[in-house]
Amino acid sequence: MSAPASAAATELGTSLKTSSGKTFGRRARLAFYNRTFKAICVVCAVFVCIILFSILFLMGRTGILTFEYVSPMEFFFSTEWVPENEQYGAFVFIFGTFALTALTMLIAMPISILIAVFLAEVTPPWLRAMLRPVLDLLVGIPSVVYGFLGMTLLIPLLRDVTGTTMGDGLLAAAIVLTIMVLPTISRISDDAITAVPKKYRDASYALGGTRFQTTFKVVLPAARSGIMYAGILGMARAIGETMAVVMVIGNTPQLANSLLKPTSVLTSNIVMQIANVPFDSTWNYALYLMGFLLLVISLLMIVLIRFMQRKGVQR
Amino acid sequence: ASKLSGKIVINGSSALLPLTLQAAKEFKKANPKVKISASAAGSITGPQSVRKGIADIGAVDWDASQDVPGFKKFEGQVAHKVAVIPFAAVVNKGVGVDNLTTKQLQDIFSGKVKNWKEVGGSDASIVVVNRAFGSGTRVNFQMKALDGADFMSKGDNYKEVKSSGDMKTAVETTPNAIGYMDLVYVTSKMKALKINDVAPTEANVINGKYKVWGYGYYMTKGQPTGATKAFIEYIQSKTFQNGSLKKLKFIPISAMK
Amino acid sequence: MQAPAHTQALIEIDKLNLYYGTFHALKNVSMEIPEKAITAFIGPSGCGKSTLLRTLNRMNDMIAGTRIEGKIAIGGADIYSKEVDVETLRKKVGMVFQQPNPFPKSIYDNVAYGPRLHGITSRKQLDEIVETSLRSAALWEEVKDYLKRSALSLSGGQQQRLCIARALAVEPDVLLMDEATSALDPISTLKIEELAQELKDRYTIVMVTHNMHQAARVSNQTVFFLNGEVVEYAETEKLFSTPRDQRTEDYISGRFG
Amino acid sequence: MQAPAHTQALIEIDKLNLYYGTFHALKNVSMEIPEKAITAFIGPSGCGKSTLLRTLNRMNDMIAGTRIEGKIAIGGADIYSKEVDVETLRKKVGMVFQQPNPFPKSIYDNVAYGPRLHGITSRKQLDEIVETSLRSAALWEEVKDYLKRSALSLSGGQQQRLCIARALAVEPDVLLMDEATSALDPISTLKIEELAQELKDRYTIVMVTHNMHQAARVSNQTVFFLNGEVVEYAETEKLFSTPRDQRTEDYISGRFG
Amino acid sequence: MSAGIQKSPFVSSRKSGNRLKNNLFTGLVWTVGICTIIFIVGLLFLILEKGMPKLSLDFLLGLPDEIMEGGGIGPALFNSFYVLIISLVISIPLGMAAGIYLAEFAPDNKFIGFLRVCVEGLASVPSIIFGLFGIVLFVEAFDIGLTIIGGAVSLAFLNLPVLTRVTEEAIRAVPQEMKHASFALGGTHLQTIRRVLIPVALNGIITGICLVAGRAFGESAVIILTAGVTTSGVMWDFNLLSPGETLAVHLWYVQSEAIVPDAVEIAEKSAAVLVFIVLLINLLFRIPLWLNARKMR
Ligand SMILES: Nc1ncnc2c1ncn2[C@@H]1O[C@H](COP(=O)(O)OP(=O)(O)OP(=O)(O)O)[C@@H](O)[C@H]1O
Ligand SMILES: Nc1ncnc2c1ncn2[C@@H]1O[C@H](COP(=O)(O)OP(=O)(O)OP(=O)(O)O)[C@@H](O)[C@H]1O
Ligand SMILES: [Mg+2]
Ligand SMILES: [Mg+2]
Ligand SMILES: O=P([O-])([O-])[O-]
Repeated sequence: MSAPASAAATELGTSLKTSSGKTFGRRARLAFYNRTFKAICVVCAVFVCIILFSILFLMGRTGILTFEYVSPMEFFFSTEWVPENEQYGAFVFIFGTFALTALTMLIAMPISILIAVFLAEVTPPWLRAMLRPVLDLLVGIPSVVYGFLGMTLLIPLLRDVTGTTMGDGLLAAAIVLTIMVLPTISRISDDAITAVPKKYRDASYALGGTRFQTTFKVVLPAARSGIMYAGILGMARAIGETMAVVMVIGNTPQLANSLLKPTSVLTSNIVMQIANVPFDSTWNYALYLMGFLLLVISLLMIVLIRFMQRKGVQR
Repeated sequence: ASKLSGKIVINGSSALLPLTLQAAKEFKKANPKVKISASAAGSITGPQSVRKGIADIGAVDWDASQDVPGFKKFEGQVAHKVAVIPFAAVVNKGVGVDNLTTKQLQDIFSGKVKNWKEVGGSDASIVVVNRAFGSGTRVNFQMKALDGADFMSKGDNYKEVKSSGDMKTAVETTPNAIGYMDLVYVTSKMKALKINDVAPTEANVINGKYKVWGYGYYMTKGQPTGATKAFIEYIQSKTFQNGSLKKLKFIPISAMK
Repeated sequence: MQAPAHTQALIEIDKLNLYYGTFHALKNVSMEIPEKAITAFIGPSGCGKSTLLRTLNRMNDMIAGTRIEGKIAIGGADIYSKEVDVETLRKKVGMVFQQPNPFPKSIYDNVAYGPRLHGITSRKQLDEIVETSLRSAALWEEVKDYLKRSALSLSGGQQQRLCIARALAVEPDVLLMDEATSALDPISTLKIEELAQELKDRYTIVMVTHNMHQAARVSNQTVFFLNGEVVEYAETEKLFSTPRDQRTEDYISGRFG
Repeated sequence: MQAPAHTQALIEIDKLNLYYGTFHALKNVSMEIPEKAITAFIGPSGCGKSTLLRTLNRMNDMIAGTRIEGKIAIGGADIYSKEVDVETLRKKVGMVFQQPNPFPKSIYDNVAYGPRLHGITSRKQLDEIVETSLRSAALWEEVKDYLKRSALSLSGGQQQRLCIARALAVEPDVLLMDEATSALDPISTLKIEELAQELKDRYTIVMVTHNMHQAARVSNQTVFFLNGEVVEYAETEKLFSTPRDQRTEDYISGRFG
Repeated sequence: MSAGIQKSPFVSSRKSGNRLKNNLFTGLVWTVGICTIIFIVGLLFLILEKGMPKLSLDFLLGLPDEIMEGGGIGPALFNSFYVLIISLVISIPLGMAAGIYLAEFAPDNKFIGFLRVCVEGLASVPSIIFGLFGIVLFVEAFDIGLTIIGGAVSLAFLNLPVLTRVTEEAIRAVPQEMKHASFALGGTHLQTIRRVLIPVALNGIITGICLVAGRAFGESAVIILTAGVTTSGVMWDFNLLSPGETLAVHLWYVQSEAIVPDAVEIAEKSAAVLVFIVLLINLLFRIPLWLNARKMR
């Protein structure tokens, strides 16, 4: 069926094969680079995993020893944290961590998204170019400075406004954390919103949509996955932040049934105590277990957010 | 310069850190080949790091070769006194009380007394600021000012702080607050209390009237050798004790009988 | 240049100049666009067809650095005057773009988007609008059972008809189509051309097209642009059979460039 | 079905089946594509034209879940065999996409991208390639003073011509064009068609088009697809004047669908 | 004139609804935006105002002092840069390569999805735990004591997860057409990544690097545990095994334990220097973006 191929065609055919052609050296080199690069990427990814799992292992290995002395029931559900008396109930901290994270996200998300909308949709370009680096700057302010400002400015302010005697507690911590995660969430959301194709906006404006409608009905839903991811990173930062939280939360192991009552969360309790307890004590094991738990909790929250997101898309 | 060389790692109490840093600076000037790195987390970290072999000297605010409340002794470690540290109970400037008895202090820090008017002040809730468990300052204060009585651990007007600096800030900025700290940290923005009518002054410590003080220790694994030994000798020397140590407002060990 | 004697003019453009920064994109454009008829804009790439189209519903407001001189009146009202509400203008002057751009929502939500913007919330009313609009856009039969499916799962031709349905759902008076069929296969194109023919009884349609056959087939009036200027505008038959300008003739006979 | 008696075959496709997951997109396709000629693929939307085109330079390797059976040989070499270097294949078999997809780089860098990939770094040589390619794509005159400007600032039509220039810059033997002119105005289209006519003396061209006039005007051989099958392939004149299959006749006379 | 449309048909009849909401929304966004600007400027002013005027070269380059007033931050400042640069040199290539793997090479299966969640989770691990990990690794396993290299590597680990995920997201956001265009020209995967994907994704990646660099510069817990609270006491000590107190640690130390009379002033000045330098770092990382944008004129 096939007609005999011309000389040029045959030459083309043979040049396709790796083992021929005068550019062979270069092609082989490129192919080698390509393979090497992929291998490097794999190695790096594996390396990141190794760090991840070593940390999990480090915390898990020590943490699990807790259960030789303390029943899981007590650890997870008791509110009595008096290690001097061999009472290791971590419920207060677990609850505090959830409450603090939720409260922080509740304050930080709307504000961050508005800032992101401000940056991506509303501001003139020159202001945008100035604001982005300045916002990033907030990340670089050391947590001790935030903590110090929280202690010396925010808490007295809260005391004056609310009339409590102390002012330390979840609210103060959530406000400080909000400021700390604001740039992370708003800058990444900003990028996500900017990446929404212009054609969606055009379509909405052409139908007579106002900016408000276009932003809320088209742009934000289209950027949802990026905003969610910004939220996750922000939340991760909020969960893991220690130095500033420790200075404003009060560090008292009691259940936070009020926003203005000194309490404690997993991270703050870990930093307060981990340098001050004997290495081979149940107390130390319990602190490691709390570190492990922290990671588990943030993984759970991330999975939950992703799950909600996926459900959102299906509709 | 001396021929001494080697590496000294110091870890432990943060309250002794300024002292260690200053001594290290001077020691390195005389012995440029010696490397000294210091870090601080909490007193207990000192002897623990020594035991693990990751530090040569463990700075600690109590004698870790003996049992103290909450902590077992560390076998095989030698304690070297390096300084005398006085402690003071302090209150916010606005508190109208100047003097408390040991009993009153115990009641306040255990949460039995909740209002300043019960100890002679105005009608206001007492805010208790405490150091976290494991702090050398806390161990000393508990042993010497509270006679070993327990602290409270919960309460609406109770909080714990992580360092002397945080304690300072908290007492300065919180109305009706009470706390305690090394005498050297006391500033003019707070008030140091008399305890049992004795003012916390250096003179009262030396003449034995003021009881709330302790030694700062360096722990080593067995008897120290080489650079470590030389460093400890330097810090205990008259030159350092009567020079820089005094300037840092610690009290030389030789002053105590 | 002279307007073709046709029906009443709905849109009057008078000495319009448009600048993108310093670039003079539309030069002294004047024309009248008749009501309930199809007007086609033709001309080589970059001659300003899309630009003029966008001035009619003020979509160019959103392009920074755009400056406009001259006047555009729709139904006698100057659409660049202060008192004009841009959203209402855009509701009355619908637009379909070159690339189909359905929202990443369901088919139903795409069509209902416009009516919802303008305050219609009743489910029944929306259902009705969605059905009517999809029928008008000749898409109803194909999608009526999949209204909840993502609009992005439709083929290109279906997506474009969906965009037309979406534009019709807000009941515009004018429909602007910017090369709305250039991304489509002949069958979809044919459907959309037929659709345009039907719609012109009720709407005023302005379409930009690259396809001269399409302009000849579909439109009542044709405007030929070159470098931002109107070279010729006339009834379609006249323009294609006896063009007055040499450049027009060159262009439509493909001898151009 | 029978191959048109024509010149020598450069590309031989033999019993090709392609599946997207479980979807059977190409069904038992066999054909020969002659060297130095233009072959047009026509057929309704979704019939598999783009899919077949992509198999020719193995761009479908990148679509997960694609499975291929059968054989494609170019110049006698089985392009799906192990020893074929995919990058060389793609260099020799250039492609222009339906949507203009310039990189967000300058015009110059867009065209120079391919040559740089393949190791040309000399500025002079690159300048030359850029100019020649842009001239070939009928874009040089319009952009020669703005070579440093972003390619994204060009109009859609210009962008597509830029993409053609970019493909020509690596000097392919075969040029695949997937509805490459559907976004162009008639003049640019004409230019590209003329260009294709010129290029076919040196290149083998395969073009997908929706425009039957284009296929009739430009191509030497035309293949008509329906639902993933080749219904008819023949010399263009023959196919358009005396189609053998009823479905072909329906389609080209616009009576289809 | 047309009879179908009355005079001035575009003055909205529903004056209240949409317009009002839109104006409220625009107002709200502007308010939040301006409040943010005021807040940030206020915060910066608060931090810079106290410290900035008192800054001197002596302070920036001088050695710290435990007893006398007038100590400097020279070695700590130097260490800050040194540690930051080393940690970035380690974490940027590692994080980007891992991100590229996840975005470009990784199969789309459950395990990789799980991994992605894990990497995000790792971003939430408190820095102190990375510090403990650093101790286990460098002080206990390698037995090199408290060193600059130990601190820098631990810091790099801390930043890896964020960098990895930011890179992955940025590269995923690059339109497929770009990738296809490059492949169709015969580009290898590596060439495509290097010449198209990374340049196009650069904006997002730089955002990530800025966030991470700022955090690294201000981080104290990790450094205290792995690099110590001392410096070697001399300026320009490049030895990787020297103790590596950074400026943020010095700030923490001065604020929480130091006895020097001018501790408050040193803290204020250090904070000002830190913030100022973070600003500089931000600008520095943006230069490639600006150049890029300029080239596109
Ligand atoms: N936002 C803009 N900024 C600057 N110049 C622009 C802008 N949009 C278009 N132009 C320029 O204005 C001229 C007219 O553009 P327009 O898009 O109206 O052309 P067109 O006739 O629609 O072309 P095509 O048929 O390719 O779509 C072109 O030269 C284009 O480069
Ligand atoms: N990545 C994919 N995964 C699954 N199905 C696909 C994919 N790409 C294309 N298809 C399906 O394969 C069939 C052929 O698609 P193809 O893009 O080749 O059509 P086409 O002839 O080029 O159509 P058009 O003229 O609209 O471009 C279509 O039914 C399409 O839905
Ligand atoms: Mg246009
Ligand atoms: Mg196709
Ligand atoms: O010296 P401290 O343990 O109280 O910090």
